[in-house]
Amino acid sequence: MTSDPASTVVATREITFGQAVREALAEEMRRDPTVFIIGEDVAEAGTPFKVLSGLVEEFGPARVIDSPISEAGITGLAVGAAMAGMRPVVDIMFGDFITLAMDQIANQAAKVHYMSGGKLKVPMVVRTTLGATRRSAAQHSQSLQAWVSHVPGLKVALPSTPFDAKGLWKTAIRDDNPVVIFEDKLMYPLKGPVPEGEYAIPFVTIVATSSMVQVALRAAEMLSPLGISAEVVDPRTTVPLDARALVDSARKTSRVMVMDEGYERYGVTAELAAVIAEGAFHYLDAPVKRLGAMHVPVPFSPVLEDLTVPTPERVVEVAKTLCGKR
Amino acid sequence: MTSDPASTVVATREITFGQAVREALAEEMRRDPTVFIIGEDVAEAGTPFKVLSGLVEEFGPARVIDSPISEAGITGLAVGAAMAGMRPVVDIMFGDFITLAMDQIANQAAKVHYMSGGKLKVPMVVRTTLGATRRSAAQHSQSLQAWVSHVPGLKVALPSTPFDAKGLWKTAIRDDNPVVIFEDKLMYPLKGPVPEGEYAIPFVTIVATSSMVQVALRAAEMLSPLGISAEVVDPRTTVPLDARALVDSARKTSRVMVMDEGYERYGVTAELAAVIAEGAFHYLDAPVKRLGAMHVPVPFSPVLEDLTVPTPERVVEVAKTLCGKR
Amino acid sequence: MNRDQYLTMYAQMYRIRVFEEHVNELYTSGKMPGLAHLYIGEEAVAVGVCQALRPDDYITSTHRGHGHCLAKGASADRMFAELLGKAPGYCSGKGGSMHIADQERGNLGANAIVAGSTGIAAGAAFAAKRARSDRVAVCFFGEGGLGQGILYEVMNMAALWTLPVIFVCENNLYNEYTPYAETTAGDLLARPRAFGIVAEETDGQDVRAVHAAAGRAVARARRGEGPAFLLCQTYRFLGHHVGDVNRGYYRTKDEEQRWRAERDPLQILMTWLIAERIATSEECARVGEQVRAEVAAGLQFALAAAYPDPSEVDTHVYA
Amino acid sequence: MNRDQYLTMYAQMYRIRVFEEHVNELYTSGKMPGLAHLYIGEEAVAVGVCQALRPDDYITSTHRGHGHCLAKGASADRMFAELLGKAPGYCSGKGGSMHIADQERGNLGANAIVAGSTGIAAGAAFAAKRARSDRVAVCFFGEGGLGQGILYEVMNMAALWTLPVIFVCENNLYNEYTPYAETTAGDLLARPRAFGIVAEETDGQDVRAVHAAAGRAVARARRGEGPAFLLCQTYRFLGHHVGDVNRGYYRTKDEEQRWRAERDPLQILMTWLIAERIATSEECARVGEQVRAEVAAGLQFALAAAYPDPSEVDTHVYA
Ligand SMILES: Cc1ncc(C[n+]2csc(CCOP(=O)(O)OP(=O)(O)O)c2C)c(N)n1
Ligand SMILES: Cc1ncc(C[n+]2csc(CCOP(=O)(O)OP(=O)(O)O)c2C)c(N)n1
Ligand SMILES: [Mg+2]
Ligand SMILES: [Mg+2]
Repeated sequence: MTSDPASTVVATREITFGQAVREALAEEMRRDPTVFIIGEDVAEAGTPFKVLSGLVEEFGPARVIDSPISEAGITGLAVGAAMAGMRPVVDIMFGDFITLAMDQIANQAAKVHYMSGGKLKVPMVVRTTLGATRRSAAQHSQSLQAWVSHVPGLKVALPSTPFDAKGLWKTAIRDDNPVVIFEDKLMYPLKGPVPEGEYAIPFVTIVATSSMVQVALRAAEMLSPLGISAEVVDPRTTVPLDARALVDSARKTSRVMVMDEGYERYGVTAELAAVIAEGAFHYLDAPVKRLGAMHVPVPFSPVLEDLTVPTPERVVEVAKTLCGKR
Repeated sequence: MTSDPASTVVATREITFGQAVREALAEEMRRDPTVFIIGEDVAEAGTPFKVLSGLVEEFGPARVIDSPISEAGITGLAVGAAMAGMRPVVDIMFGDFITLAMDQIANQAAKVHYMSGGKLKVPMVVRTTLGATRRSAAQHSQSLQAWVSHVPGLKVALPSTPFDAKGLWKTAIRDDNPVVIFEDKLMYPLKGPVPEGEYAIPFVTIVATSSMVQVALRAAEMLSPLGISAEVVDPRTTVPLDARALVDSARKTSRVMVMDEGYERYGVTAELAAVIAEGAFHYLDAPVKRLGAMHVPVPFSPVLEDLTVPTPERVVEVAKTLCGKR
Repeated sequence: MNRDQYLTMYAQMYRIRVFEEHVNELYTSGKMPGLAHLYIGEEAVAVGVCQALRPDDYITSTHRGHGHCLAKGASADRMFAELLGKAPGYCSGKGGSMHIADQERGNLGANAIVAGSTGIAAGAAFAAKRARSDRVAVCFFGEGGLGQGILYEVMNMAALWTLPVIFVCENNLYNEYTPYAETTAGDLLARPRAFGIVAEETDGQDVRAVHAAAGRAVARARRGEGPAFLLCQTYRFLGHHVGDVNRGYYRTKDEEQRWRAERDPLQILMTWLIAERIATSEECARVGEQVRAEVAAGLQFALAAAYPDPSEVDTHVYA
Repeated sequence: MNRDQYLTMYAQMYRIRVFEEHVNELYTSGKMPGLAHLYIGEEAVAVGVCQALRPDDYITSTHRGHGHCLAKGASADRMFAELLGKAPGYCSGKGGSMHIADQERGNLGANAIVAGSTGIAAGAAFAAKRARSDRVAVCFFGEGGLGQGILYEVMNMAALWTLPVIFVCENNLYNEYTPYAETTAGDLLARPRAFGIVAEETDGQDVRAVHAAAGRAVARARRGEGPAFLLCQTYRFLGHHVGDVNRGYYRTKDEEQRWRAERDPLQILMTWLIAERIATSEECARVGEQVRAEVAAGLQFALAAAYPDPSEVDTHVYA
């Protein structure tokens, strides 16, 4: 579940994150007739975020299927179709709604291969969203990647750039396992490849996922004039996890901060921090700092909502503290 | 959400874990007519584990209600009844089945108080199980406490002794928030109070939850003749978390190991390890070791299943490594 | 029904209409955060049902919940405040459009999960029954909610335990951008009936018809005869939410025009009131003006109100 | 139906009966890990339905799944091996009683989540339809599954998209230890019919009746006419699972005795075969003996088989 630049892309074009997702799906659907998409308002509407616009025109309503509002049912149907040889993509409109499909995701899709002693396979992708600050309040703003990352048998991808989105999507569809892909709702218009900061000896590692990578990169820019060089590491998939990359950077910089938009407690940052603390124990100058969403249901009021998620300013503060610069 | 020995109990009787749960429920139902129990086979059958036997005889079928097999529905019904002034206890037969009720638990019960600006309350308890090694395979053996611990608005209790079970249950029913209580299926016949090891300067802290406390205590006994004194710390609730107790012990012993039967990755142990690593950073002699369930769906075959959960022997090995005794 | 009651219904429908027009305007002019799902066109359902309820009866509502909230007696000022994320809002700005609750009037809250409150409504009915009161609970939901399994789990229990809950299905023909016929098989009324729940279809544009049907269902429930299901045929005049402006790909302008011209619930009631000489068109206009002024004042209040203090962000997570 | 087919049905039912008797014995004598839910008494349902299927048709099954698995063609030896957690088991010992799958014969697996496989069966039917094959999928589930919302979500889609899936509801009168009438409101057949699914009730103790009804449903589905629902009235002769021995608190000995004496599916078929002079009682007995020997040999094979190597514990987590 990695997207290796060298092997997959010639690319200089700039496209948006949303276009990258659509392109990946379109290419895979052209290549493989067993790929289909099922979800609410995925066809003519192309999803509320318009990410899938145009697909039903090319592939028809038999392969881009508007479903009833039945998250559990469509996920179950996809599991069965996958077991019978297809490669379904299930669109769960908001990440908050995976709550309704957790039995089918965690008890069925994730376990079929193991429980059957390797005989049956469930090659399917669950596509959903994460992220707050759209003023959508507590039931439309969650980042529940920790739940699925916790369940053996699932792979979990959190692309943070158009480049990775396309690569991870194509890899996920071809994967023989159930893969859950979270897309930050605010990233769809994001353009271009990840900017590469100029070379410098880094003093702090910022591990970040999904749209938090953008926040980390902005923070890194702000830290540079303060004499702090930050290395931003994006694991891209939480399962499997490239622990080596995280630990290597931690050993190099000795100061690490981990960001993910899920609730901070019992979340993804806990695992990443634990992995780093274990792998780089003798190299660390300070405890690994975690930065997740505040442990509250996402509030509606803008003045409150913005307090709940990590911002570049918060990251800069934390990085300064980590480096003993107050 | 703590059960303070001094204030609640005179006690020298020995009762089982199962009896403790039943007693707590019976006492609270006598005290408060708004408490009721709803779940599958909770009445005449008294649940498959017979934990609730006798309650329907005392309180009648209007307060101990056999429900259809509708985990989402009964949880939703309980949320509404709680909002309208009752104190429901929802029995979800196996922890694996909370997958079916996650929307009602995480999007409704957990968020109502906050979303209503504090106007509405959801005083309810969700009772369910955790734990493997009953040869029940992948869909009846999970320990999903990390999921609910991850969601703000929920409290989560994992009693490990009859003493705590009764205290935590009574506290939970009186709590004005939704509380999820996990009981290890293997602990029901467990008798008596937690044995207290003789005083010694501890060299290693073992933080453990639920039935893992028993495993930790057995390991501590085995470690003692090896010249390693272990202090077993049981947080009892993951939410709220008594971080101070964990950190204090870690600062004292400098070597810490954290156990929980949930899957190890992205699980409860990650959070506990991260909290300790941060709070006792300068005191630790070695990275915090985590011990959770192996990251596989729980296999059926006994020879395989027993490999997936922490055993006293595993704990002893890890403790020896932590203490540099190989 | 007497003249006052008819005029109250008219005023309530008018109040919803004007409130929603302001919301649309707030959004269009960039003054409202987030989104809102407007109830314009469906006013007769909420008002017809809620006029058959007592203040102490419960309702649960949906993402398209402003109408239910106002119909159950909430006032426009604190609703606007909530929609703007302001401190005096019904939920102190923490809930917003999709989570407005008004405990004092029995509104247990809008819900942003489709069919997410079906269990909650049944639970409130359960509590009412256990308390030996004769309160009832109404569960409003869109026809899209027929896709959610929990509805069937709950209907089964409501029937088994004769709970005083009334399921009000607002069939406005669309699940977001998809015609309901593409997502809904068989005969809608047969679904509740399969569980032994009495079910009735009614014209959701005719507030008198809705009110009569709701009255029958509520009376049964109060008498302890159990749940009922009301299928209200209606139409949303505007988009799925305020931002859904170009709707050509899922429905025609012509269809919208027909509903607006021929099936406007306000027009239908007013025409009838005048024809029956219960009220004159001037009297109706006067009611309209009063409501309009009150709602406008409510909006001014909300615009001027303060945001919550930042320290509010982590209060009320736990009770 | 010719004589051979009848005798095959008899042999299949007998095979299930003997298999389950062995399982009970294994458990009672402490040789089997975990639990098992026995199918004794319900054999006619699985056999009647599966005899109407082709080897390449799909089934999904339940926690009470041994009968479905055998009826679809699995052999006793590898099934016993699975129940004992041995390496040659159908799932290499990783699934056990509640998760037996037999991919080669289209058995997509038993499922320990009540109604957990309704979506899976519909999905397999969806795949069959998309592949333009005429394969069908059968979803077995107990009447307790009627409590789960996903069933209704799936029936709606099956009807909407005319999927070749047949829902076979095994009504054995109990959800574990609770009589189904206490948990199930209204008219059972009205539930699928509300979605436009043809539904039929049949005597689940009469394998010929089940087979005929299943034949009709399968033929319709193969012709592309969509889903069907079969309500099979049946009874489990033993406990909910092997450990459920004292059943007095939820059903009477008398009731059990009546079903065993008057409604045993094996007896019913045998009596008919003899009365119609299709087979003699000696021929039936001979079939029984052969099956008995084969199953006993299967058990010996499984008892002697090796456990999986410990290194197997973390293989097959990912494909
Ligand atoms: C469980 C769930 N799935 C999907 C959504 C996204 N969504 C919001 S409104 C809506 C359509 C609802 O249609 P309907 O129930 O008919 O109500 P209407 O909007 O027409 O009033 C959808 C799919 C959601 N909020 N909850
Ligand atoms: C979702 C879920 N809830 C509860 C259970 C526990 N359970 C196992 S079998 C059973 C009763 C099933 O009754 P029914 O569907 O009629 O099947 P039967 O056992 O009678 O064959 C229950 C409640 C489960 N396995 N899955
Ligand atoms: Mg609608
Ligand atoms: Mg049954």
